[in-house]
Amino acid sequence: MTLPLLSCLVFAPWAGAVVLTLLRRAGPAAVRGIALAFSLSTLALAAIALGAFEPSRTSMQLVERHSWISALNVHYHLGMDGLSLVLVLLTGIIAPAALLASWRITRGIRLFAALLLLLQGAALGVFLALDFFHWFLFWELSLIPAFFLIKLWGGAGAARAAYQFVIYTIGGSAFMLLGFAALYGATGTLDFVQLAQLAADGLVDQRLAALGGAWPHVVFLGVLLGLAVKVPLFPFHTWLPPAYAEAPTGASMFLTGVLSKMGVYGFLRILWPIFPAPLQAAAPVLLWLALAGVVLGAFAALRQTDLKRMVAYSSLNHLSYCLLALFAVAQAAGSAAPTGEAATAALSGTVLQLFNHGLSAAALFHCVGVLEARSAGRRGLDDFGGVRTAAPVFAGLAGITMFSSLGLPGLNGFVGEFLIFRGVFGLAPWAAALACLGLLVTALFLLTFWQRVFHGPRAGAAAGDFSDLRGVELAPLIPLVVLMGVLGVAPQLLIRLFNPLVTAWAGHPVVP
Amino acid sequence: MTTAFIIIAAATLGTATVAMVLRNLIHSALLLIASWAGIGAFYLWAGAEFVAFAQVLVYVGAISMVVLFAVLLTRHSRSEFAVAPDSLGRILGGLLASGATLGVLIGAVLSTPLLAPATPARGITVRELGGELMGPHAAALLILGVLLTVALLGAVVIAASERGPVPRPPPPPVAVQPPARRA
Amino acid sequence: MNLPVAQLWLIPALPLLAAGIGALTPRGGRRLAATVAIGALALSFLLSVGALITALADPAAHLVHNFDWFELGSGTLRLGWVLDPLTAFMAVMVTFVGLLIFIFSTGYLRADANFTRFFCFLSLFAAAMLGLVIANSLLLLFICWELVGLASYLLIGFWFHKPAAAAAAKKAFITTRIGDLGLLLGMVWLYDSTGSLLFFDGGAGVLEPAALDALAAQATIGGLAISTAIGLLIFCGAVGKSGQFPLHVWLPDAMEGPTPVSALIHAATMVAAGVFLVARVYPLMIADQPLAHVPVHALTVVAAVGAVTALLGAVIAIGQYDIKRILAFSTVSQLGYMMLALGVGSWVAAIFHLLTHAFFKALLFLAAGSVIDAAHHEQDLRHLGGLRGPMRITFATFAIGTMALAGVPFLFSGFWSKEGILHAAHGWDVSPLPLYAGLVAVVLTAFYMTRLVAEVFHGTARGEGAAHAKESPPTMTIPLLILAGCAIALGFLGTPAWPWLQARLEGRTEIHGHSLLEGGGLMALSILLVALGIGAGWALYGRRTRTRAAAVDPLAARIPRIFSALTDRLWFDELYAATVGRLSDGTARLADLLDRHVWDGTIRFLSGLGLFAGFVNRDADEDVLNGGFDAGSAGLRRGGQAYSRRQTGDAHGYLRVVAISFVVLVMVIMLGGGQ
Amino acid sequence: MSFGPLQLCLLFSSALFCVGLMGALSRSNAILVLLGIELMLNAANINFIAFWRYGPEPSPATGVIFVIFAIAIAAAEAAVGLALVIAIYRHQRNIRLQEADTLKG
Repeated sequence: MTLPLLSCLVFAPWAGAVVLTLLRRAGPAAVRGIALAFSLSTLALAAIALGAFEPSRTSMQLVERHSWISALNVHYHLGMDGLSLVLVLLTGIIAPAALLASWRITRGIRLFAALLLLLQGAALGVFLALDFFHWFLFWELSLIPAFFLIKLWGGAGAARAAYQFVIYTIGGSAFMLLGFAALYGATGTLDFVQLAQLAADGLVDQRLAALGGAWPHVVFLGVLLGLAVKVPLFPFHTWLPPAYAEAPTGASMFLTGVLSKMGVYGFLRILWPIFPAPLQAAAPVLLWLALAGVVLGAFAALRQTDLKRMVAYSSLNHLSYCLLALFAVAQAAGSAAPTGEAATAALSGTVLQLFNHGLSAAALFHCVGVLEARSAGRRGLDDFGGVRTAAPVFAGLAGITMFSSLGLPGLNGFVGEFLIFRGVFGLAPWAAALACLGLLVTALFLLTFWQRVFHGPRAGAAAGDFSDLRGVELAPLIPLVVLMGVLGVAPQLLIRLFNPLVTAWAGHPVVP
Repeated sequence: MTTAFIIIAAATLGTATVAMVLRNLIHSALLLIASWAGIGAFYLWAGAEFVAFAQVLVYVGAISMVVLFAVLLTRHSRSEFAVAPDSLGRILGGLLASGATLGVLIGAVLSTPLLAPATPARGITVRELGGELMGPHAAALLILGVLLTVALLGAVVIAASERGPVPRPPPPPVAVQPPARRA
Repeated sequence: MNLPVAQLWLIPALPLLAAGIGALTPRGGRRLAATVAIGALALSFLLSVGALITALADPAAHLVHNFDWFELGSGTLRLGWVLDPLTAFMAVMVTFVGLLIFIFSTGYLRADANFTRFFCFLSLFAAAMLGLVIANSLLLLFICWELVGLASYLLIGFWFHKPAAAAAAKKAFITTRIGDLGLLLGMVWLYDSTGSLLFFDGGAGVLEPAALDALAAQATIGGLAISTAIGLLIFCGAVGKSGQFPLHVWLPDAMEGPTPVSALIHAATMVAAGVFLVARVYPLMIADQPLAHVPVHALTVVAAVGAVTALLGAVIAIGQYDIKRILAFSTVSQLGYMMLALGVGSWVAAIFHLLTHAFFKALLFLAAGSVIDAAHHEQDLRHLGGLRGPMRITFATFAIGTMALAGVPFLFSGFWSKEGILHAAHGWDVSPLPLYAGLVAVVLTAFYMTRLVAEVFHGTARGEGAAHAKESPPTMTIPLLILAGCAIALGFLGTPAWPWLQARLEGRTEIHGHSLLEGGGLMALSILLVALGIGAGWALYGRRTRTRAAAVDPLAARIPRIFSALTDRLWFDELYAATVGRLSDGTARLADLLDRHVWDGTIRFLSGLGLFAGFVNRDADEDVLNGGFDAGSAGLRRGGQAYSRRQTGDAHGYLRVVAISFVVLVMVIMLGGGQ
Repeated sequence: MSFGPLQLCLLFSSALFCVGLMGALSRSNAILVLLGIELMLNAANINFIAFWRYGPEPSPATGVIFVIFAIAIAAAEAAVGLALVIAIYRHQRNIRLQEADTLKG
């Protein structure tokens, strides 16, 4: 029997959390070291998985499948394909970075690190689980540590934001649970692979229709709602700005870098393969919503004066590109026009954008966190000025991050956005044209941020003693910035992992 | 056969009832021991010899001792074995509730058609019982062992008198030498 | 000395390397940073010359080297570079002008604390610009296009502690990005229609007949051919980058950057990239020419925009007081000329003018920089004056640049290239308007340049800075002299009598010259107009020079309202602020309001409904979701208190309840026929 | 109406259960309450044995095993319960159950 690599991946962070819980006497330095080691385990194990992974195979790999609750036909089923691998790698990068960004936290560092590790394990579980039963467990478990991270270490409005975040997402998940309960009643299985196969044979719709009445719609809408809240899809996003803004920096980084990807992952792994026909029917409306997220998200960001809220809205804007591409592909799936190339480009762009947004948004949150740390928690657009004079290295790295976020060619953000635009244009040209507005406004608000905070004479919190980045503050930023540059020049490094997969999806949109 | 049962039942119930009514705790405890012995006799009558032995060992032998110790440990003076009379309301409530329970239980038993088997099940030998316990029920037996250990430890911890940390003797007075002044 | 096309990447790679080294050089390493940057660019220049020799060996060929960038579906996305005379001339021009400006910068920025960073950004710009020039893929071109935009942003905002510089940098980036989005859309459309973005790919490229025929054959919205629509979208990018009307507003503001930057980026190279882009995709732009049913040809739009811009820039330049802004509007106007030339069908005339303009405009900016540096950063011509005496070299070179720009006949390169454009416009059979616009602009150009020279160099010094001005050091004057030489000499490569450059650009090896007397009427007219402009300028400004800074401008005295409108740049900025700016602000406000109240409110309303159904709650005042949540917990707490009152702690009571419940349960089962 | 041995046993256990219940409900002395509960447990054991022996589907050993486990657990319960009684006594100097109501709401 070989090593159950994926189980190790999922449970190593949790083991770290348990270890931290047991070590009551450990000092802060030891706690940080242990937490970082367990957090880095994901990256190490993902590297091993990368070695064992064959990109050319489009089916699930490194599968672990054991009977768990035979009475309910529930299996412990883990598996990895290109999409999962990319997101696992992202988690492996963002989680240690988030921990490093929280290095200076002194209050309750042990609990903080343990919660962050719990969150990491739950996110990995979501990306690797292939049975709804424990997938949903991981999905919901991710909320609990996030709630406590926001509430206990957050800013002034943290309690309210945390409650809103949890209630909103649990509300969405409840509908999803209802949907899956009905789906289980109709098909008798909760295994994603089996469900996708059934859907490919057209049996899911048939059996749901056998439930009669409005059930097929209820099931689809329930699952859709659960995922839409998580991503979030416009207009289910109102929990996001307060939650991201009030969370402590490390948690914001993880929330936007990894947790926000869970929703899009759910769309790709669940909604699209299992409900292709209803999704196609709903796609025109959803396309408008995603477009609204792109454009109005960017405009709303333009209006914010709280830097964290601004970055939070930019997350909404960037993730809406992914959904835009996805819905455009779903809408065109059944049409006769030869859309294969465009669909491939759109889906490649989506996966790339997931990864790229994780890098740049997490780095942006870290930058705002550094500003906060330097100014006793201020993060208003007008609270700073001339930071570039005071802290040139910080300004340089933050600048690269922002340009990556606004899609400057040569940095990572561009390739994903280009592919999304190329794909969406081939499938829904007017949507691509309107979404351009989002690109423009993104540049506008990020440059406004840059100009007001970094340029001009030194003012506000930057007028006094404002030191440049030191030691551990550089640690999370440098790897992220280096990756931005590398992936901007050589996106092939990442694309090769999922290109065969998305090509297969684009051919006949059924996963896996 | 039935006569033996009726005698056993009557003795058991009688001793139990009286034990529940008496005011003297020591008497109550002794009567209960008799009642438990009666139940042991019932087990013998029913052909469960091993259970009967267990009943006698555990209840008549062990629990009775614990009860007596508890009674002895929880009195104020040497002679105070009698408890204060209980309030009438409580007694009436207890009687009512237990009477009603008895009523529905008897009603339930009588109204249920119970199919008597052709032959009573044969008895079980101690060897067979041992095999059962160490075979299919080995895990439960182990857990039970753990439970008993934990209960024992817990009982000790709960019952042990909480003795605070031994107060330290006050430190010997240190002779403080005033700094020598050089004039 | 030949450079094979496969090694063409070295040309941008060397400055890129220099930029990397410059980024890592500490502030103290000024000499190292400058040496590396200049050395790398000098090598690139030599390589470019080698590339030019290779290209001229067979001017009709497009030598390409394509490679895979990443997998996409079953195929790959390919990039590549191309070597043809257009690329080679541009590369030589960029590296040569760039080299001189680099050398000039070592003198101009000798006192700046961020000297090393300046050379890092300059090298980055040179790398991106050269990458743009050699690109054989619209995608690679777009990538470099954005990177030159980035470098421009960084360099305009080089003195970022000045709020005006920071604002100008942002304005430049955003305004050009508006055009870039058009380019992006055109690019994805092109990709979607042809499946490739390579210009030349052995018959499969987008600029080769197969793809062009397909593009021209299909119609799209409004009866346009796809090639027209794509061409117009690509032209949007050129409009933004080259400061064409209506996106010209960023270019004058970009003068907030250091003067060498204005010379290199905002006069010679980057702003000309739009012209280069249209010239590069020219086969696409003219693909719809044979189609009579198309409502508007792409090139007609180009010509119209170019004509309007040429006129507009020249008109506004008349009313400016800042040396660099006058030159900036002049650049706008000249770029309009180039677009006009492209639009009327003569891309070689446009490229010829691009090349000559690069030299003489760089010369003008550097000479202006020399003046500004000598006059202690005084840029307002009302406070200058009388610099002819102390700054002889600067004056002489500035005068040569002025004459080249104004189109003083025969000796100066600007004359020949401008003649080419006017000639082409004359031959355009769609409309005579571009020709008229060009001719009017000739007068205006001569007029405002004469005004500039008269105000700055003649008369008496009217400010502290000008009074103490001394000639600049040799690091600055030597590049001026070299550029002045080129501003004269370059014209002789493309005279109508011996149009060597035009022939090579068009891929011909033989040269068909013709007598200067052919079309001599037009030439005579334009010479007359130049004389008119110079004469009018001299009459107004040269005969009686300004004596004090506060004196009213002679032209303003005659036409005060028009002149103040020109000084205010015809209120374009105000217009945009009132329309586009307002609209964007309003949309942002709306999006924010929608978010805070409508969407959030809806959700709160729904959750409120749910709570209302659960338990009536009168205290949900502040906001429904959270207030409701609080009230919900309060309700739970009250219920809990009620229940906890039942927790009497009386074990008998509990047991009694259990017993009675048991009795009730059994009775229910028995009486309810539970068996 | 004649009673089979099963009915007899069940009636016996019911009666014993109710005696225990009565004691547990009406006495205020904690030790007696515990003893009442022990009686109720014993009544349940009697039922197990009765069904094992005379039940409709006699089975080899299940009832016996169950009773053995129940006795063991009852022993544990008695030990812990009486220890609690002693702890209560130490705390409030008597063992009147109605006074041990510190946990009331």
